[in-house]
Amino acid sequence: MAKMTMVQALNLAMQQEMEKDDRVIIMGEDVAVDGGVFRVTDKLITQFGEERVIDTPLAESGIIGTAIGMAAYGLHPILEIQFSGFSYYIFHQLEAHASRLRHRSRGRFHVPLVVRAPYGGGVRALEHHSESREIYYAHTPGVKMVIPSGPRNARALLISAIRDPDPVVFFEPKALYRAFREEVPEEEEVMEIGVPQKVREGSDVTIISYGAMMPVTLEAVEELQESDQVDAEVFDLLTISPFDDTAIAESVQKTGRAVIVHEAPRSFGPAAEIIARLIEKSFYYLEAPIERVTGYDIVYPLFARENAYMPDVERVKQAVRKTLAV
Amino acid sequence: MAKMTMVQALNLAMQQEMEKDDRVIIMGEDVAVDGGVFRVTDKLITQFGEERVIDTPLAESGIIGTAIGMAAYGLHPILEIQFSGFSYYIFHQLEAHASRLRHRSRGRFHVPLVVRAPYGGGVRALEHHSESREIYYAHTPGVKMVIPSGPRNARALLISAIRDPDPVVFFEPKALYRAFREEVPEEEEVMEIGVPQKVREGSDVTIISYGAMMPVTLEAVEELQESDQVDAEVFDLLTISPFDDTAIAESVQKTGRAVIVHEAPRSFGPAAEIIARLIEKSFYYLEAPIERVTGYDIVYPLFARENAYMPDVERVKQAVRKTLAV
Amino acid sequence: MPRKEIELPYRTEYLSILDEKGNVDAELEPSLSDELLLKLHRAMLSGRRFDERMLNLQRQGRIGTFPPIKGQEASQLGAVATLEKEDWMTVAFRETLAEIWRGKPMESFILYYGGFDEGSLVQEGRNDFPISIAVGSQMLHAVGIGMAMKYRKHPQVAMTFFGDGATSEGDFHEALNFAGVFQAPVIFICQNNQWAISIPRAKQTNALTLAQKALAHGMPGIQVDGNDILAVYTAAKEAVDRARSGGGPTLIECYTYRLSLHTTADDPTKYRNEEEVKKWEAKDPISRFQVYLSNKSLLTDEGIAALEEEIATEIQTVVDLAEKQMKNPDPVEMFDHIFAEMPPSLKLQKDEVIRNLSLAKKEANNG
Amino acid sequence: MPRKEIELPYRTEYLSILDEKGNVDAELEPSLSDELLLKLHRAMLSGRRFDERMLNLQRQGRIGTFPPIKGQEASQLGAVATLEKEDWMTVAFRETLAEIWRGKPMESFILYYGGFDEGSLVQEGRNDFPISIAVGSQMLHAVGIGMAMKYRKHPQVAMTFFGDGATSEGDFHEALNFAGVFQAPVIFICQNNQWAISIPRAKQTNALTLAQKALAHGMPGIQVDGNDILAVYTAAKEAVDRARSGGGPTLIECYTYRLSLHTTADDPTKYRNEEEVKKWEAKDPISRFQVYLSNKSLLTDEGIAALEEEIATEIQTVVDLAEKQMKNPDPVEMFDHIFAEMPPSLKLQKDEVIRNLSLAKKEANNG
Ligand SMILES: Cc1ncc(C[n+]2csc(CCOP(=O)(O)OP(=O)(O)O)c2C)c(N)n1
Ligand SMILES: Cc1ncc(C[n+]2csc(CCOP(=O)(O)OP(=O)(O)O)c2C)c(N)n1
Ligand SMILES: [Mg+2]
Ligand SMILES: [Mg+2]
Repeated sequence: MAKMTMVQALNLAMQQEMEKDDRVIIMGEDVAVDGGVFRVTDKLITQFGEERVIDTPLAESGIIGTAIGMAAYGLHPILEIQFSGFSYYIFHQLEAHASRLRHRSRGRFHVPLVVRAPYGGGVRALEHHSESREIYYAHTPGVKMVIPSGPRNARALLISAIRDPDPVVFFEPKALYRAFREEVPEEEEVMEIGVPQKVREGSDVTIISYGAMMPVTLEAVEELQESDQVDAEVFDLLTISPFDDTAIAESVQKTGRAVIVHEAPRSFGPAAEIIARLIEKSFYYLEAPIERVTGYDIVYPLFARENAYMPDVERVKQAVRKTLAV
Repeated sequence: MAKMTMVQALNLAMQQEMEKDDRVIIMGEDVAVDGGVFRVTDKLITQFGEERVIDTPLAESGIIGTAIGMAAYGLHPILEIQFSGFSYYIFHQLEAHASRLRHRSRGRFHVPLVVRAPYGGGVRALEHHSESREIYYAHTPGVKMVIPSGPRNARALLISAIRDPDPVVFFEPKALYRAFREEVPEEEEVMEIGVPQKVREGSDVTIISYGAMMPVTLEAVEELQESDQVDAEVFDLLTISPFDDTAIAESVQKTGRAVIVHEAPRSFGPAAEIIARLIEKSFYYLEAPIERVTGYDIVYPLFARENAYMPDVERVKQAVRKTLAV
Repeated sequence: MPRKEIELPYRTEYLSILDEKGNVDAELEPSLSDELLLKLHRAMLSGRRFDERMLNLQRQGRIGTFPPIKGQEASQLGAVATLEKEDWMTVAFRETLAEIWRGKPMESFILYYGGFDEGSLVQEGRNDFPISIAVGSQMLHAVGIGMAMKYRKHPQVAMTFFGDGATSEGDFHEALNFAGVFQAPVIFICQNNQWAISIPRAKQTNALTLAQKALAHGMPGIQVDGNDILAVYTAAKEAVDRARSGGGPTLIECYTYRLSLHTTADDPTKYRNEEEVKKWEAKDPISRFQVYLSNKSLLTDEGIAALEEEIATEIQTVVDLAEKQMKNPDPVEMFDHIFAEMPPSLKLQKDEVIRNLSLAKKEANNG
Repeated sequence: MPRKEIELPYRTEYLSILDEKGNVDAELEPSLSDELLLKLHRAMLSGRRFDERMLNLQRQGRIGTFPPIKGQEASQLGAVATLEKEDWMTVAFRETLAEIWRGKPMESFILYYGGFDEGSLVQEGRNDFPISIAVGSQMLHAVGIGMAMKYRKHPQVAMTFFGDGATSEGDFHEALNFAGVFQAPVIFICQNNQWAISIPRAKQTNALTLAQKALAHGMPGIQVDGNDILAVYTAAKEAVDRARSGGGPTLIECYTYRLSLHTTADDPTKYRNEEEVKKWEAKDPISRFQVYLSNKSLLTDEGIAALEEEIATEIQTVVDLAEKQMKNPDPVEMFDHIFAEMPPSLKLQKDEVIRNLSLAKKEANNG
């Protein structure tokens, strides 16, 4: 076991999978010689050579389009899109082909690729470098959308994503890239895609979050326990889509209250679907409206104002208090 | 007043606006000489010439990218994307520029363009020609997403969209293009974007729908009135985003029950946001879970199976009965 | 400190071998076996007749929208005829004949255009992607396949088909650029049939030829008479051989014509005049090839008549076979092939459909 | 029925006028007024110093990530110097000097890279788009502007800047293709600074030059020594004049070098060697221009020294001005400029932020 940052853990996941399976290759802008602008693919070219760690021309559609061909041919490409804000350049290929080739060929071909992209705010970045638009992928049939929240689950989920026979969009919360270290076992560890994890037992309220909002949520929960004696149950969604809502439903049936926290814009955001599912299965157990703590329906502001955009501990606490007040 | 199909009404809207305002131009694939593959822009080239009705090369990003430049320069381009299933080719330009130029230039420039695209299923079409993915646009800040449901509101909403100083994505339910005729007044008529319309008064349940699901919904409602003596209140959303939920909230506070009907895939679909809003404002009035009648989270099947995919009168009736059963 | 012209390593060429009257340029004539020549002829004829039958089926409402290939038989066949079975192919949607040559069963087209997803099954052993309706999107797949072949050191090539309209899409250029940079074994076959629905070639680009677009990406480009199967074959063979031996990609523009409709939903009288069509009918790829084969004493009028009959029977069998399969599709199958394993949320939706269906059945029985 | 080379109407040219030692090709030398020459020199020098200062501010944590322009001064300035005030421009993100020449206040760069959206305000009267960080996306806007100018019969042109990396994006080709088809008055200025972050030009495309990509779209393309302001000016002037008089678009590749970092977040030692940088430092666009001006007796060492001082003062003023404005931004303003009119759903969110802020203030006062 070693203490690792998320960047190191992701690097380890790829390194180990590439060692084991020569179908796995990496491609993207600046992923090889430079090791990625966040160094997530650092030094992999040294070990695996430029045949397997491929610096591409600056063309995202080119990257995913060729990766689709490779994947159908039998490789397992991991593509890096330099920032999720530029992932829209791949959208037509993802929607028309990656997500459909299995269906269109009636199972003859499938597209085992992973689209890795740093996403989310809070790092004083330039325009287009802070958005959270996982919904575009979550609403697209045939695509899995995964977002880890720490070094250990990032490593395990990335391995699962690489092995997944279907396309996985894997958003990496860049605010967590080096925010903290965690023990990551040397031996391989996988994690099932599609299953939210309960990360804290509690009885008063259910809080559901993911990505860089997990530490914020957990901090708020600790403070609330301290100050208000609120015992919150917390879920880390991990997979945005398709997700299994069984455990969340059970939790809300127990607590009767729920708060959802995400960076993405509020309207038509991930929280809406979670609410819809909770209403479906747990309506009669609810004692208060479900609260959303989210980003706003605006262009993400440059960093002088990003703190006001991002959900913070205060906003989470407020929402929990509000749902408990009734 | 003349009885018109939706195709004719849309054509009329553009023709009248172009007559009045020489900033309005049309561009797209096959929109000029051919008059559009659905003939929505038929004969406009005859009246306005190829300077204002422009056949472009086959390149959607080229179409919106140039339109953004034109719009900032002072024109009001109406782009046709031949099918909404190919609108993903414009997504990066829409997200990075059309939706942001006002913000980025601090109000100096704005982008008054309309993206028209036939959308939705039920017309025995080829792959990519039947999808409903309005969510991608609805979740994008700085973009308005409009879907009419009949000749008259199509005409009025398109005029409003053309005059709107901000980018509007205007999805036309192709199943309704020629499904029925309606009186459309000769004189100009506009309709406020962002405001759902109550199309039927009722007291037992609130049904919210839009686009090609409106006739289905209304037929179900009539049958339910007949067979079950259910008196449903029905809303036509018309604007998917941003929408004002005031009237819907009031209605549900009155009826205590709600059903939402759309073609789009269920998960992370439009109904989820409507549910989230209803929970926010009307939770304590709800007497039953809100029901969703929607498309499924799958690749839209070819037409031999599309009837099973599309919400139909039976499914709407079932959902209403379910919500009333408790 | 001069002002001078830059010498580019590649040029744009033009190739024609068999003219519209059936005259052949003996110097350029490829040496193909009689067997292959006759096989090509049979395929072209069968492709033409199948196309006509499909149009017919559509007009009778027995299938849905369908894009005819009439006029482009040589342009497709000359290219695919140079491939080995193990090679790969990605196509647009107007390569019916290329797909049939590669082994796609004829009946699957009827199924597919009849609204049955089953029709796009890719049989084991056939290394071809299903059709790609999103214009310009499939060329990149061939490049990726080519890159994978290179990585695996497999001696295969990938061929990709697309129209003149597709050359305006950014993805076309990204595909060529990647192919150039990675020297992928890919043959880009542009079916320049002069129209992209209602947009004529001249409005698609200000470039004189489509072949010259290769220059932007550092690869050879050649324009060939697409109605001349010998020219198409020759250019494609050269490109395939080059690709297979590590020489990288080639762009081939087949200069041909869409004699029929864009699709059955299209009305070309809105945008093009009959005279142009007439002019191109005189350049028909099949009749000139028949003259050539007659001159070579490989074909007689009686031979053609017999062949026509054979083909008619074959097509009828195919139609019958397809229509038998087109009864009562099980809707629940639409949930198949979305993911390798069905996630629980989708399972719930599938159950909903099953429930609805049995409800409907019950009601039908009651009612 | 021949095999032959196709004659293309356009060729790819190369142009250089002022070499790295400051020698000028008298035949090609443009006749610019002394006033303009000195103005250009001042702008280049000021651009260099401002760039250095920005790097400094970033290193001190006073602004965020910033992309230096060092080495590309001639390449930007030679091009924009040919524009009229009424012309339009769309840029990528490394055209700081081009934007300053066009009238963007220096302090706005500090604001912008300091995280203040206010910094990207486009002042009235300046017809330039704000920077475009999405690589390759802004060229299409210039084409649309050019099409609108043509529609309005306005005698203006649009100039657009982008990097070598951007030429790999599909949008680059769609832009050139539209410009060619609609003969839009657009000048495409490629800043080929040899690197796209860590990707060298040779890995970006297999084409010998970027200028030749014009051939794919039926327009003239020219590669110029981008560190030679006279060559850049000459090529741009020719293109601007042609565009203004209805002659359509031109692609100009400025062959230059990014002497500094990609951005302040970048570490070029990971991917390029110092020797290459040294080699290019010897080709500096400013020093050779200073030799040229000295040879013309327009500039002395003392003159340069005085200018340097003037510029230093000016930049200090700008920094002070900017930093004064960078205090306590009102977060609520982030809801401005999303739509012309704020929709009710957004108003609710804005009110939520206002409420949170006043809560926070209250707590701060209490706590
Ligand atoms: C991305 C995309 N845009 C638009 C369409 C609608 N469309 C289908 S075919 C076609 C024209 C294609 O022209 P071309 O590439 O020349 O092929 P052809 O039809 O002539 O075989 C268009 C515009 C589409 N299918 N995909
Ligand atoms: C669409 C898109 N993809 C990736 C990036 C990340 N990125 C920013 S600059 C850059 C390299 C740009 O290279 P070039 O066009 O040569 O311009 P230069 O930086 O050299 O000025 C990349 C990959 C981006 N901003 N936009
Ligand atoms: Mg064509
Ligand atoms: Mg560069």
